[in-house]
Amino acid sequence: MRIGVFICHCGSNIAGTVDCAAVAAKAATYPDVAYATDIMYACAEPGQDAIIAAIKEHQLSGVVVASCTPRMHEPTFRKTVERAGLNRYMFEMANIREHVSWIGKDIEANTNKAAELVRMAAAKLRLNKELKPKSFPVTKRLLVVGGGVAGIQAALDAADAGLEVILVEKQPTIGGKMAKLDKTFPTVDCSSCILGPRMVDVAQHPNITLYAYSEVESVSGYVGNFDVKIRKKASYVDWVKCTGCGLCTEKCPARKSYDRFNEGVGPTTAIIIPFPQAIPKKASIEREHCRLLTGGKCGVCAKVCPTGAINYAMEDEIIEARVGGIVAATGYDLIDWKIYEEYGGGRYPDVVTSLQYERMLSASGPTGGHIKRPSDGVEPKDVVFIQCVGSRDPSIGRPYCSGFCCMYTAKQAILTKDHIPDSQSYVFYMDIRSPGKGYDEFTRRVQEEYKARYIRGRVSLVYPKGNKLIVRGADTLMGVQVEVEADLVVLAVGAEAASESAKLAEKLRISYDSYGFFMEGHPKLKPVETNTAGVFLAGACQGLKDIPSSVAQGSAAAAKAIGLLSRDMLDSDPQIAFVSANRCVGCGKCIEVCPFKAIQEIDLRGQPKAEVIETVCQGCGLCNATCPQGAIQLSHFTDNQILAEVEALCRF
Amino acid sequence: MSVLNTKELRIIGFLCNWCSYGGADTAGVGRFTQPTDLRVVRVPCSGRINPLFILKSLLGGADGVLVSGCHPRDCHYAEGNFYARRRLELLKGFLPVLGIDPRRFEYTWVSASEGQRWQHVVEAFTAQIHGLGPARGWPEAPELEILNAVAR
Amino acid sequence: MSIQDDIKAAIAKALQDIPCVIGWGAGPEPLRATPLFMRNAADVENFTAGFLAVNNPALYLPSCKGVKTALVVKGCDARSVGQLVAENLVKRDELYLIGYPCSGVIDVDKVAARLEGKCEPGEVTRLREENEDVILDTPGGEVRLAKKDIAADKCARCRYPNAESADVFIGEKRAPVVDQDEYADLADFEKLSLEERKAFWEKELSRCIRCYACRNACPLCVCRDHCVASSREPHWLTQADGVRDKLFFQLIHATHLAGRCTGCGECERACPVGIPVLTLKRAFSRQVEDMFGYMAGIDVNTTPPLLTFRLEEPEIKEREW
Amino acid sequence: METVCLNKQDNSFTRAVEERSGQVVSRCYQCGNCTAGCPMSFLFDYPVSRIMRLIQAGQKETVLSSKAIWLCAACNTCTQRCPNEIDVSGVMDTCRQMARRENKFGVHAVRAFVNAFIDSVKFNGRSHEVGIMALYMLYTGRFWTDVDLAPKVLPKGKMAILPHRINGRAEVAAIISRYKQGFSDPELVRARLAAAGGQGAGASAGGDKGSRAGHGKEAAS
Amino acid sequence: MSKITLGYFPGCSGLGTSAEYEKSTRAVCRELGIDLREIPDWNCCGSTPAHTVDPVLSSAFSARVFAQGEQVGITDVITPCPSCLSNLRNALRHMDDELFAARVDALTERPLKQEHSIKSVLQVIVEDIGLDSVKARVRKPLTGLKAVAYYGCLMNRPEKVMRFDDPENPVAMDQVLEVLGAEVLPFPLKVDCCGGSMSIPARRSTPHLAGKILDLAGEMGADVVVVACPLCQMNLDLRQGQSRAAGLKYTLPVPYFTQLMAYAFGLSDADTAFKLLAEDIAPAFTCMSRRSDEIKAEEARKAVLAEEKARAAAEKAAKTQAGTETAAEKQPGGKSRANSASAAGGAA
Repeated sequence: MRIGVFICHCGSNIAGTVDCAAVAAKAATYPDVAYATDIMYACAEPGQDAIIAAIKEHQLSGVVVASCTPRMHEPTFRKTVERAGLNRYMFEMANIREHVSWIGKDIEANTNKAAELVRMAAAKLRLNKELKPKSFPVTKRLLVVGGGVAGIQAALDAADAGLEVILVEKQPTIGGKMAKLDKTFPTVDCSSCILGPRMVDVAQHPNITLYAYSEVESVSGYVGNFDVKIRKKASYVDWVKCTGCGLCTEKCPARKSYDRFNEGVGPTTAIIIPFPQAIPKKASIEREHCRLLTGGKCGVCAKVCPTGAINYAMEDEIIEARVGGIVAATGYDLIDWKIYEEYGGGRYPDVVTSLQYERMLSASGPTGGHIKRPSDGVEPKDVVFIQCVGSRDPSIGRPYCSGFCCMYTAKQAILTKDHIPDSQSYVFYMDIRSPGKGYDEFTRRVQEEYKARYIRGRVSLVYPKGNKLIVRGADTLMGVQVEVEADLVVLAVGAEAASESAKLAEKLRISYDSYGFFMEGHPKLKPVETNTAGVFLAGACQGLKDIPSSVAQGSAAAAKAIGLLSRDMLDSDPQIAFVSANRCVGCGKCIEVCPFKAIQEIDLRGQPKAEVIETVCQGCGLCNATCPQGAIQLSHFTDNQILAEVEALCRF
Repeated sequence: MSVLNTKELRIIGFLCNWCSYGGADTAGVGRFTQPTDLRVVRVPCSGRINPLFILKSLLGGADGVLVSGCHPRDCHYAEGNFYARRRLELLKGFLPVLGIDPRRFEYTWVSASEGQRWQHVVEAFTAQIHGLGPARGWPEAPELEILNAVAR
Repeated sequence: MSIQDDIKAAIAKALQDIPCVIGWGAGPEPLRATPLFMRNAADVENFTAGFLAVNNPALYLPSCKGVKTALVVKGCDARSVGQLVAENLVKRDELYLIGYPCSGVIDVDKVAARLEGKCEPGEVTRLREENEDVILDTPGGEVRLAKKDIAADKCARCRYPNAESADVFIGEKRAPVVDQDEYADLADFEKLSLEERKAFWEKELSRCIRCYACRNACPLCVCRDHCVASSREPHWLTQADGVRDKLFFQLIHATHLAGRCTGCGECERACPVGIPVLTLKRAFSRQVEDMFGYMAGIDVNTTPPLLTFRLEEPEIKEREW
Repeated sequence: METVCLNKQDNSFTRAVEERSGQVVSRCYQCGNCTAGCPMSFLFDYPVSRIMRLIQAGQKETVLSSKAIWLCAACNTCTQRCPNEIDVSGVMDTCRQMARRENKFGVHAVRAFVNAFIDSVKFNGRSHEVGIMALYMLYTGRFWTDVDLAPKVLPKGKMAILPHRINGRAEVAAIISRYKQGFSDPELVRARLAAAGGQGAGASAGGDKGSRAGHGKEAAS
Repeated sequence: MSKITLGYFPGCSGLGTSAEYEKSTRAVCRELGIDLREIPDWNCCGSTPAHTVDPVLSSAFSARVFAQGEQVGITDVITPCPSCLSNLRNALRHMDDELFAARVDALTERPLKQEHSIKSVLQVIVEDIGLDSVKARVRKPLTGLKAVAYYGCLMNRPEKVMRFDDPENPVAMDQVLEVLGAEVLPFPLKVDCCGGSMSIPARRSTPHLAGKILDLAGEMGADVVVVACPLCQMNLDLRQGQSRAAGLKYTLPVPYFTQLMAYAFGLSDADTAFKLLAEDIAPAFTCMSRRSDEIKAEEARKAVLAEEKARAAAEKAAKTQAGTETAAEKQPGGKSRANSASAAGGAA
């Protein structure tokens, strides 16, 4: 093999603390190195051209570039060597910037270290093999998981682009959290007025199949061809027959059921249509509350239903589908605010969450849009808002800012004044976070025009005294303790990843962070991709965001999916495992551990052998580390290649 | 090229590409100064690491070996680090039987965003290895001893 | 020896529909029995069990794959079989196991030590068992030795004297010798300092002749012809004749057996130069037991610990950084 | 108010507080939760959240001369509520200890009470309420402190006029005197530990196995 | 009942201002089968002043206490006083650090050889003895007594050190009082600070803090404020006059929970030691018995009504199902009136 080595200065980024020429001179003495030089900017056009020229001039068969991290420019240089006629895998990088020049100032030590890293790279390169991808056909259908505003946007964009879309929503209606909101900031326009038409579009789009009250049961397969099972939960109502007339919900005698859509503000019935604009507008029975399903006696809804749609014997149904790509848009849940005993949430009826307050504000909510104290139905005058309940709190493992609470609290303070002109709002805040178009102006308006009193500090205790709630807190700007006698306390509860998001992540084989938010492929450059090819993210499931950002990400995820599924064939990554059948004893340990079910047992002349399903293998190499006889090897990271790197260090 | 002027000891790191290698990059981008002893072998996943790589390194003259992967539950490949945790923990417990101080081998989890944590890990581990001093080598075949001497 | 006859009867019965039964027969000298492959009634006559039935017949199983095979097994042999079944290396329904209560097996090296100065083990002309003793006829007259003094080390810590998984069990089950393996041998070894341990292995391994008898005797070394020790792809081991490479082979063997080794001790018995190679494997076994509560070869339905994981590992105390 | 020159910020003070208290004061993001719940805040010259900020800014003089650190009741409410898991109460305790070392007593009465208490323990081995009050009045000159309470307790025999002295009071007094002589100085003790147990630490093979058992039973579980 | 033996650290105030706590605690423990072995020649834990000086000094006082216990084989200790508990517990926690322990040893010159534990009397009663055992001993239930439980700061805080009950909304004392028969009002200021030892050097704190607690308790209609801490008790009870002088409208007795236990167990006046309280408890008991009578009368009225109803139902059943045995009679011994009534109704 004839290896060429290029030591990049990266301007002064590397050359400032590494003697690049000395490294190149040292590299020239390594086995199989035919050419070594230093170069100002390897990644710039002149640098790439110089590499191509050197490959041709010195008949190089492999290239080492010592520069920045391979996570940055490995793809760049692979293309460079490819342009010079080499296979793209006949290339190695030594990271002498992030791992050397940027973390130490000792030039002697850095130069020595850089030279050793180059030695490792060259030693590995000597064992590199040419690898070629394979291609396979693509299923042009998209699965969108989650029917909130992000999922709706992704589904509509993809469907408009001509893709078939399957939209799966856990609740009986799409709309997500946005459908529960009364108004939106900073325009204070009606939430259901802007979301409603989009929901109707979903229902009417010829390319969209909607499975509401359904969940993803399992996912197998790989990019281009995922096999998905969807569990359609038993709603006990035949939705083909149901017209959404609502007669059943009027007659149902189980009138003390928990109202999920209205966040428990007031009770509802066991058979429900969540709200008037629900899509699909179909009734469903919540099993745990239904008298017939739990106690065996009742049957009122079946009696009154004009179309005979009620079916108490209904069971969950599994639907199977093959899709080419998946968009996860599972949104968020509120943090459990009841753990803050000092605020009395859950103990004192007049301490409510922001989302409950939203339902109290909404004209379609259980109070008909009239703000009333849950305890006695009286209109409150002094309303205290406590921000950051559950946000920015490392002690409960939620150190992050939920992002939208400052804004919705300001909106709720404005709406409070609109509803009750002689009311006074008090907002306890830590910092006001309002970056966004018109956002900061909005938080000023609430203070200047609506005269909400903003108190910079936290609340220590809320307790009832008489028919008031005493709110004890601090105003840190004044440096004093303050107390407010409140009629109603609204907790601006922070958000966390939806409760079952981890389960879905495991089904989709995508990673999630310690809070349960799905991990994007790259925090800057791949914000909607995941590290599992063909799975994209939209909305708050990736990280908390407000409505416009969720919509934007929905569109972005759709664009990525459309791009992927616009192709007829896909290439598979060749850095995957391969089996030498003659060494394999068919023990199946690799099959046992493979996280992707990418290895199958085959019969080779009567002997069981392992075989890698090339399009499924993700290239983790767990099988390689598991196989005792080393019969299964990970291409580009074989035992011998890693051993060569170890040897390059240990021998010298 | 022997280890630099005896200032450095030979420390080999096996880092998963997705989290810890990224974390080391993040530390570099943040200019978090670190000791220079560590040499990093990049592998796709901590699950790729055969404990024998570590034994090979330690028998081959490494003074310390550091393995770092994604935090449990954050594995890019979903499960690799869970397997690694079992294998590496067993290995660590095994080293004393060979007369190798178990502190010469550590494994940990560093995510791609934890540049500062990576700096801390490298500093702490390097200090630990320097505290233990150079490892005593294992006898090689006589002919190799000569060859190595020549190579040096 | 009614048990012996009963076993023979069971073997004869098994041979009615199984082509081959593996057990033990008289060996070349009175102290040694040898593996016996029985195919007919005449073969069965040569069968012997008991104190001399040292070899682990599970060793032959992977090469019998696809053919229904019967084995006569001691408790420890049955564990090896169990582990092979657990790892899907042999199929349980292709096996027929004849178990009997084992009261320990001979360690010829210990006999040699006892005879030191009197005669060589090879000069013993006859061995008789008498309750807890054996009587040896030697050129210098009869020598009586207590079985427990010349039994293999593993027998003193035997937890499973009965092949619990046998399809047919001949005789009365015996109580385990110990309830819990305290790994006293390891504790003794660990009285050495780290330096002394390293020196110990350097000295021991310097005798190694790389004959791989340890590997060939191991019933769980299923790679056989594909052992990484003799491959260049992957190329883990050089042919160099230093302690480092010799030790590294033992480490390969030990790590490959981590969580799989049943402690049958055949590797150590097979070693012609007496290197205590089982110690390395037992060091792993102790940890596997402590950490995962797993003992190889006991429960064929439990996934071996290194082929699975738990999201939280309560027994793994990761170090804080 | 004086201008604080930030270039001259005394980081050594911040470090000293962090080291002695074991708390990372820089974690404080000034949410104000500690101040909000502080029962003594109404007597403070600086609210507790501001004390935390002053420590972050290295304002040693202001912190150690403050009244607040002496008026803290050590009720732990701040510690309980701190979202960043800072033991704020412990930080206040540390500041008090440091102030005492520097002979700074923002509230003389508290110092007098502390001294009266310790002296009582030194004399008797136990604290003796009447004795403490007597000493306290002596140290402060506040001779009418709580005399209104006397009629409520004395007739009921609740306050012993004479102290309960323990046999081991010399031993207790010796603890206090050894403390005053600097026997518990960390550097001194560390040096002695190193001299005594140097070889034991590194050589033990198991590495982490030989760590000594904790004193608290709960701590071990 | 099986007896348990535990080391006992009374704390200095038990010899003085909290004599009633000390007496009643010993009496209650005796009744519940807790054998208290007092640590011989124990010394003061140093209270708040010691750790104001130095945590090492404070821990050294505690360490001597444990060393005294160790000498006679005591390693599991309980104490009624939360302040002592906090000091002793913190000392153990700090001494897990090797250097810290060595510094303490340098002061005591008596290194601890064993592991020790320290718990509050309340915790032992709730967790080890159990509420059922407490309930079984009640002879004079506190029916009709409206109580609020006040825990103070130190019993449950800091959470990670004390590891007992909820740090924001503790319920252990509430539960004890409930099994004694009292009506326990949900008191929001359970863990608000009373000012602690600051009441001496900073007198103004008492009416401001203790006064606020008493005020809310009074407003909620409590007869008593029940406590578990000598310092709290002093601030709420002994200094109640100071709060009243500053405007407090109520007069509230502030007994220790152990005193009420002793009372409910039917123990002697010497054991309840109510007379040592500054604020007389008699008015509270007067309210209690008046309310208890009302409750009894109401119950009796309900019982009569229920019986009438049951009888009517039974008659009706007998009429409609004449000749056949009614199911109600076959019910295995109706446990309560309500039970048999519903059974009869079911048969109808």
